[in-house]
Amino acid sequence: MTAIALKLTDVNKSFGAAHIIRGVNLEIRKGERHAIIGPNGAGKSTLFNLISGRFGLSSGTIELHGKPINGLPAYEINRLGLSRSFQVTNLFHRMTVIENLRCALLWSMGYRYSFWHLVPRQKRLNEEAERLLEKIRLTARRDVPASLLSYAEQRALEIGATIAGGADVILLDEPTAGMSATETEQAVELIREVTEDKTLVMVEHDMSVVFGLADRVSVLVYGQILATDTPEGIRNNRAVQEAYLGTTEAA
Amino acid sequence: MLELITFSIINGVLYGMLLFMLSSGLTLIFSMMGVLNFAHASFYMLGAYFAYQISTFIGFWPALFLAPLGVAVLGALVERYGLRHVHKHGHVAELLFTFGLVYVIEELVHMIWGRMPVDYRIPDALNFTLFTLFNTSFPAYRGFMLLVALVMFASIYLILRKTRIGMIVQASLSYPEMVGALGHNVPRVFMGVFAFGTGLAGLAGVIAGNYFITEPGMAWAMGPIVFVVVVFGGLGSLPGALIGSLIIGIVQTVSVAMPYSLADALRAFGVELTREAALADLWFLELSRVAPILPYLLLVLMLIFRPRGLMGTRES
Amino acid sequence: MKQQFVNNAASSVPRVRFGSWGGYLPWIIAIIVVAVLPLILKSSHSVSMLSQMGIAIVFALSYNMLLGQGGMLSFGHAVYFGLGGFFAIHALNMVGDGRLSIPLELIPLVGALGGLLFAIPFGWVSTKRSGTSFAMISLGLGELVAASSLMFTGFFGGEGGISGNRVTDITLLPYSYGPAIEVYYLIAAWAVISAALMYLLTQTPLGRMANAVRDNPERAEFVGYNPRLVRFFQFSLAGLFAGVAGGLYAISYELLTAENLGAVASGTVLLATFIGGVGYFFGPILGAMLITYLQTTLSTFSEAWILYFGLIFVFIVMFAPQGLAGIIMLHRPAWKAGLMSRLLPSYALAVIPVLLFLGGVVALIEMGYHFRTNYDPSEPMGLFGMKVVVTQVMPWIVAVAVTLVGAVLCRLSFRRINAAWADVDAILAGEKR
Amino acid sequence: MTNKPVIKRLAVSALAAAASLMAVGAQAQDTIKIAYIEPLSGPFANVGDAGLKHFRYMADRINASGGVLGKKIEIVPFDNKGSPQESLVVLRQVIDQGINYITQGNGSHVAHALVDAVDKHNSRNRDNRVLYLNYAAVDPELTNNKCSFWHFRFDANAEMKLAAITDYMVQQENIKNVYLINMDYAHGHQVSSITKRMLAEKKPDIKIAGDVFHPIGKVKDFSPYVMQIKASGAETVVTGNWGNDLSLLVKAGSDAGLKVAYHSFYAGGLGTPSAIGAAGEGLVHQITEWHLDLPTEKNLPEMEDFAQVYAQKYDKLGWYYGRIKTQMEMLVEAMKKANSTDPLKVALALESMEYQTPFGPAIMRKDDHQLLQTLFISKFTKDAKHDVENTGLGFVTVAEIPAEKTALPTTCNMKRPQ
Repeated sequence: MTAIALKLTDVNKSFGAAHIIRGVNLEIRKGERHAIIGPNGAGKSTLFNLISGRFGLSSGTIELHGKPINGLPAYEINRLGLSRSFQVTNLFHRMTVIENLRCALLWSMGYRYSFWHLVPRQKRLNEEAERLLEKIRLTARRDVPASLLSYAEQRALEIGATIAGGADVILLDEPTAGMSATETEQAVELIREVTEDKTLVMVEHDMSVVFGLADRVSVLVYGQILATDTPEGIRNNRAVQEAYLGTTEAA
Repeated sequence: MLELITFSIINGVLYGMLLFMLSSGLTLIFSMMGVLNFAHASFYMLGAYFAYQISTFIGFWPALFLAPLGVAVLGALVERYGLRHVHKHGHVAELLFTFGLVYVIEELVHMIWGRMPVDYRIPDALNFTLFTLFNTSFPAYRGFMLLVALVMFASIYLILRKTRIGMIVQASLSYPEMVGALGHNVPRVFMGVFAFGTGLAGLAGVIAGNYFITEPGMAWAMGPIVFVVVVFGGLGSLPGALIGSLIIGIVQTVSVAMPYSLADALRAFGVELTREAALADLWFLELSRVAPILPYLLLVLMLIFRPRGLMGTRES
Repeated sequence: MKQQFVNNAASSVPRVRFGSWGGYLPWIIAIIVVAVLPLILKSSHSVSMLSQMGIAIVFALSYNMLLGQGGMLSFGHAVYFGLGGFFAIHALNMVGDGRLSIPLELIPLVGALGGLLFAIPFGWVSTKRSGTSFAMISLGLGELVAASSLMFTGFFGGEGGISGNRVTDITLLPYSYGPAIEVYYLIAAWAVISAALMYLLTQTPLGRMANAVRDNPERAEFVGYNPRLVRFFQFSLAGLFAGVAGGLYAISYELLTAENLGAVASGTVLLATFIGGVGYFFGPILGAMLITYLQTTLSTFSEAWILYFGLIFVFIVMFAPQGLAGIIMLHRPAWKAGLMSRLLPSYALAVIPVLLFLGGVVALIEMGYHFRTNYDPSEPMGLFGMKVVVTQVMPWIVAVAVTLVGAVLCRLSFRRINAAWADVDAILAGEKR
Repeated sequence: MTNKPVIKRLAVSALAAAASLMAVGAQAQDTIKIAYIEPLSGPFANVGDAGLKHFRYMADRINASGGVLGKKIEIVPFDNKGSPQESLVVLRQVIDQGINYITQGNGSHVAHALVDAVDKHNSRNRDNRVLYLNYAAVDPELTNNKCSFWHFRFDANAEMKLAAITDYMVQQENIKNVYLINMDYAHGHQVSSITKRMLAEKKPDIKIAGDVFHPIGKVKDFSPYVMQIKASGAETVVTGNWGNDLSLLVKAGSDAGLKVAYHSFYAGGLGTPSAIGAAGEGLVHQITEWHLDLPTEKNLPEMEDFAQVYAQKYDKLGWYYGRIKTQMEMLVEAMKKANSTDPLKVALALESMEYQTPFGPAIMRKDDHQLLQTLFISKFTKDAKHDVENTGLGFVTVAEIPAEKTALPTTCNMKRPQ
């Protein structure tokens, strides 16, 4: 039985009266590419926020490589090897692209809170940053402040910052939202390449991306997992069609 | 001893109500526009100077109404031609704008009224002894101050709760965008609230100016303590400002009247300390000398453990 | 208040340039200038002004480590300056009566230790919060320390403060540091060293993450950093450098009182740093020099120097929130592209109207002060080399007229400047040759 | 970016603003300048302003009678905001402007900072030394273990004044328990400790009913302190307070109907009498070298005119600092004797000078530079000849202490310049 990277056992979350996540149980296998789909407002982003420690759980447990992480602050979860991107671009908007990438690399390369190392002099750090810059094809925009990038460029930088830390579990929140066809194409190739030996959990609306990338797909509706199956299984699953289209479609 | 306690409490309540008159305007402005008006104590000073100037021509009673009005008009101008312009640069720019205003207003007062204290006296009509308790007389003017403060609290509370304008102000309090969408001219509401808040500070100045001394340094003296009250009471909450002012007013007044130190307390338990003991400064520190730092101690403790303050609705 | 309140400051404060001033050129120039200055400005007044500028620069740069670099608006930074100073002056006295043997040149290190010693506990407490709460805690702590300094007379010396004597016979170099010029060079050396160290700090992982936390504390958490710890270390180091400035103050003035910890000192450094420009490393240096010039030189000629200082500050907050450094750096792209020649004629045209307008305003203010605070207002006063009697109406009419004319001319000439800038922008954007 | 045109349009004016503020040169004349370093703003501005008018009156009188050594005397005011720190900044400006004489008196904490700074400056720059004439800072230390060759004091120190006050208090039968209230700094603490020591020596059965200190210039409402005085049952209050800290204390006392006898240093001038008003009849005492009734008691008509002219032309609060007249006249005398304005020569001429004042001899002691002069304790009463600050009351002498009797031993051994 392959090892479980991420395990959610009856996770609940409510904001005051609104019960958003109603008892989710989910297992993400190590090295697997898992997509989470579902109508707007189903709680996908909330689920990501719970896993990454941005919000606290109302009840239930989340385990990363078998170790409970619910209740830990986000930076400790990140240090344990879980990194996430944001649906709404959430970068160091007044620092340049290369500086964003360098900041994303600092902790994982062991610099911690050092005030005795000179960043421009750290060869390995700068090489790694330049390599990442290559990968996300932003070399031309190296010294441009993040706030001045185009939307797609910002999404690319968002992905770059997420994978920079070398985390083995990557959470991507709608990475290709708002991208053109060609940009989506490039993004999917990038995601495939960088998550080669990693575990990927992705929230996505673009079904072509989901079916192109995901090994398995879970459908989240009204805060509950409706079904978890291979992309094919989900495509033909009656309950999923009902939830999505509301009526039984003539097969 | 009983006499000392009762009068300390009365004076404490009085000082607290004065602090409330000053801080209520600030709480209103902050909750409304998210701006901590550093120059609030300067408008309090202007209220005192306007009252002095008006009362030399047409007496104290007209000044009681005209001076706060004058300060309110000035506040509206400051908001219209200053704060509104700075609004787009963010809250820090607004706060720094009011911080710069403190220097400008103080120097303008130097220029217009001079560096010396001005002779702004309590009107004769109120210059008598209201009552005498334990052979200590309580001047009528202090009663008048208490009365004005209570009337002010009641009127603000009613306006906010009962009237339509109050409702708009309350609404703009939490969702300015929505109120704007509903067609209310939010910038004008902001200007109105800023003018009303500074007018309240002006009124406090009119009342306190002749009780204390009206001199250019009075803004710096009251400035920090007002922030303590507002943050301690809870940013954006009027009842919080009232309770906060009373607590700080009483704590400070009562502690000034208590010249006892830790050494005295220990002596009650039979432990005798001499001046040469270790940390002598600490043991022989009378409570009355500690009085000035108590409000700030309360502020820091409150901010650490309960940043919302006593009755604050949300963390700033 | 959806977002941390200070974070909005970030939107009004442009990003910090790293490395763009790369290389050692600026530092070599700084050292030469600092060495040569007292030979040009020889008078004892200038030397004491330059020493004060050195101290103000170190203090403003340490303050910018909080506001410009870390996005933390503090109203109590003078606490670490004052405490550093008190530690230094006590060390000086102990050296004086032989209980300690530290050479005078290293006394600022004692100041640094003092600043750091208090920045750690107070920093731990205040960086728990950010935005307005942080600002209010810093205000509360500042007032707390200033007020309690009057109670613990053992360490703070009460109202009279603690005095010391910098002429001790233990020094590294063969100088007594009695005369002002020797003190100037000591302060200048420390100022250059501290500025260099603070600049290098912006290039370290902590420095970068301080900017990251300033821009977006939440994202910093998701790249593995605890924003509170980043702020805490940055705060402690800022306290250390404020302590150095306090130590230099103790050597220069040989007296520390509760005032050096108080709200006025914290307010002044905030104003100076913001006027200078928090978005650029060299911004606070400009601000510190301007405020010291106003404090020492202008104050001898005009009682209204604080009003000028306030007006300049309000003007900068309203029209140029990036400060003087921002205005200068605004011209850099045009300078690089050699387009300054297009701007200069319109600037030259604007100089006279601006001088007229400012001359009128200054005249009105000076006459107002003379009229109110001088013991005999009718005594003629010197204004721009002329003799003016303020009790007559004529000078006032002239001053108001000059101001109005100046204002109108300014409005006209500024249109010319905008047009010039419009061309430059167009060229820079490549639309027009 | 914010709207560009606004920034650029005003970019120039920001730079031009700095340029146009370049200062206008001050003109130098051939006069003997004396720097007057006192608070001209802040809580004690009125005290500073009154002192300045005293010095201006004396300078005008001296210049009218031909000045000294052919030069005119000019009083140059500097505002130290009552702070030792600001005083050092001001002292730098004074030295930079080439002024060799400074005078100060309000606040012994400022005096200590000035003495310390003047001492160090003079030892480090032999060419332009500074002489410090202290007309009101009464901390005994300044002429004992903190004494300096460059500091001359023209006012009796706190110990000398308290010796006279306690001698007088001991003779009054009705003084049983005394309440001490003082400003929380060196001067206040000395008044408290010296009074306790002297009362214990001279009349041990007098009880100390209270010994309280309050922050300087910050207390606006003294009613809490008045409550304590009432609760302690004391019938006498001894205080070294001055300026607003004395006026507000006494005002709060009369507001609350407090019936106590005040024994103070400074109750006689600068707004305190009008704060006391009629309630102070027969209760308020002060110790000074001058008060308005003195010329009539000693029938010295020329001193009547002296005070008359001052009250009309300079300050309606009236002439208060008798010692400023002695200080300026002795300084002129010393300059004439030394035939120079060099601080060292003038200092050597000034020490051990005996000068005849209208109310008896004034001797400047050589070993501690402390002036000995006749002191008068006076009471605030209706039957005084001259009304003070139109309160309907004035001061009448109740005790006179000749100059040599005010002398006390000194521990000063000053470093004399070579």
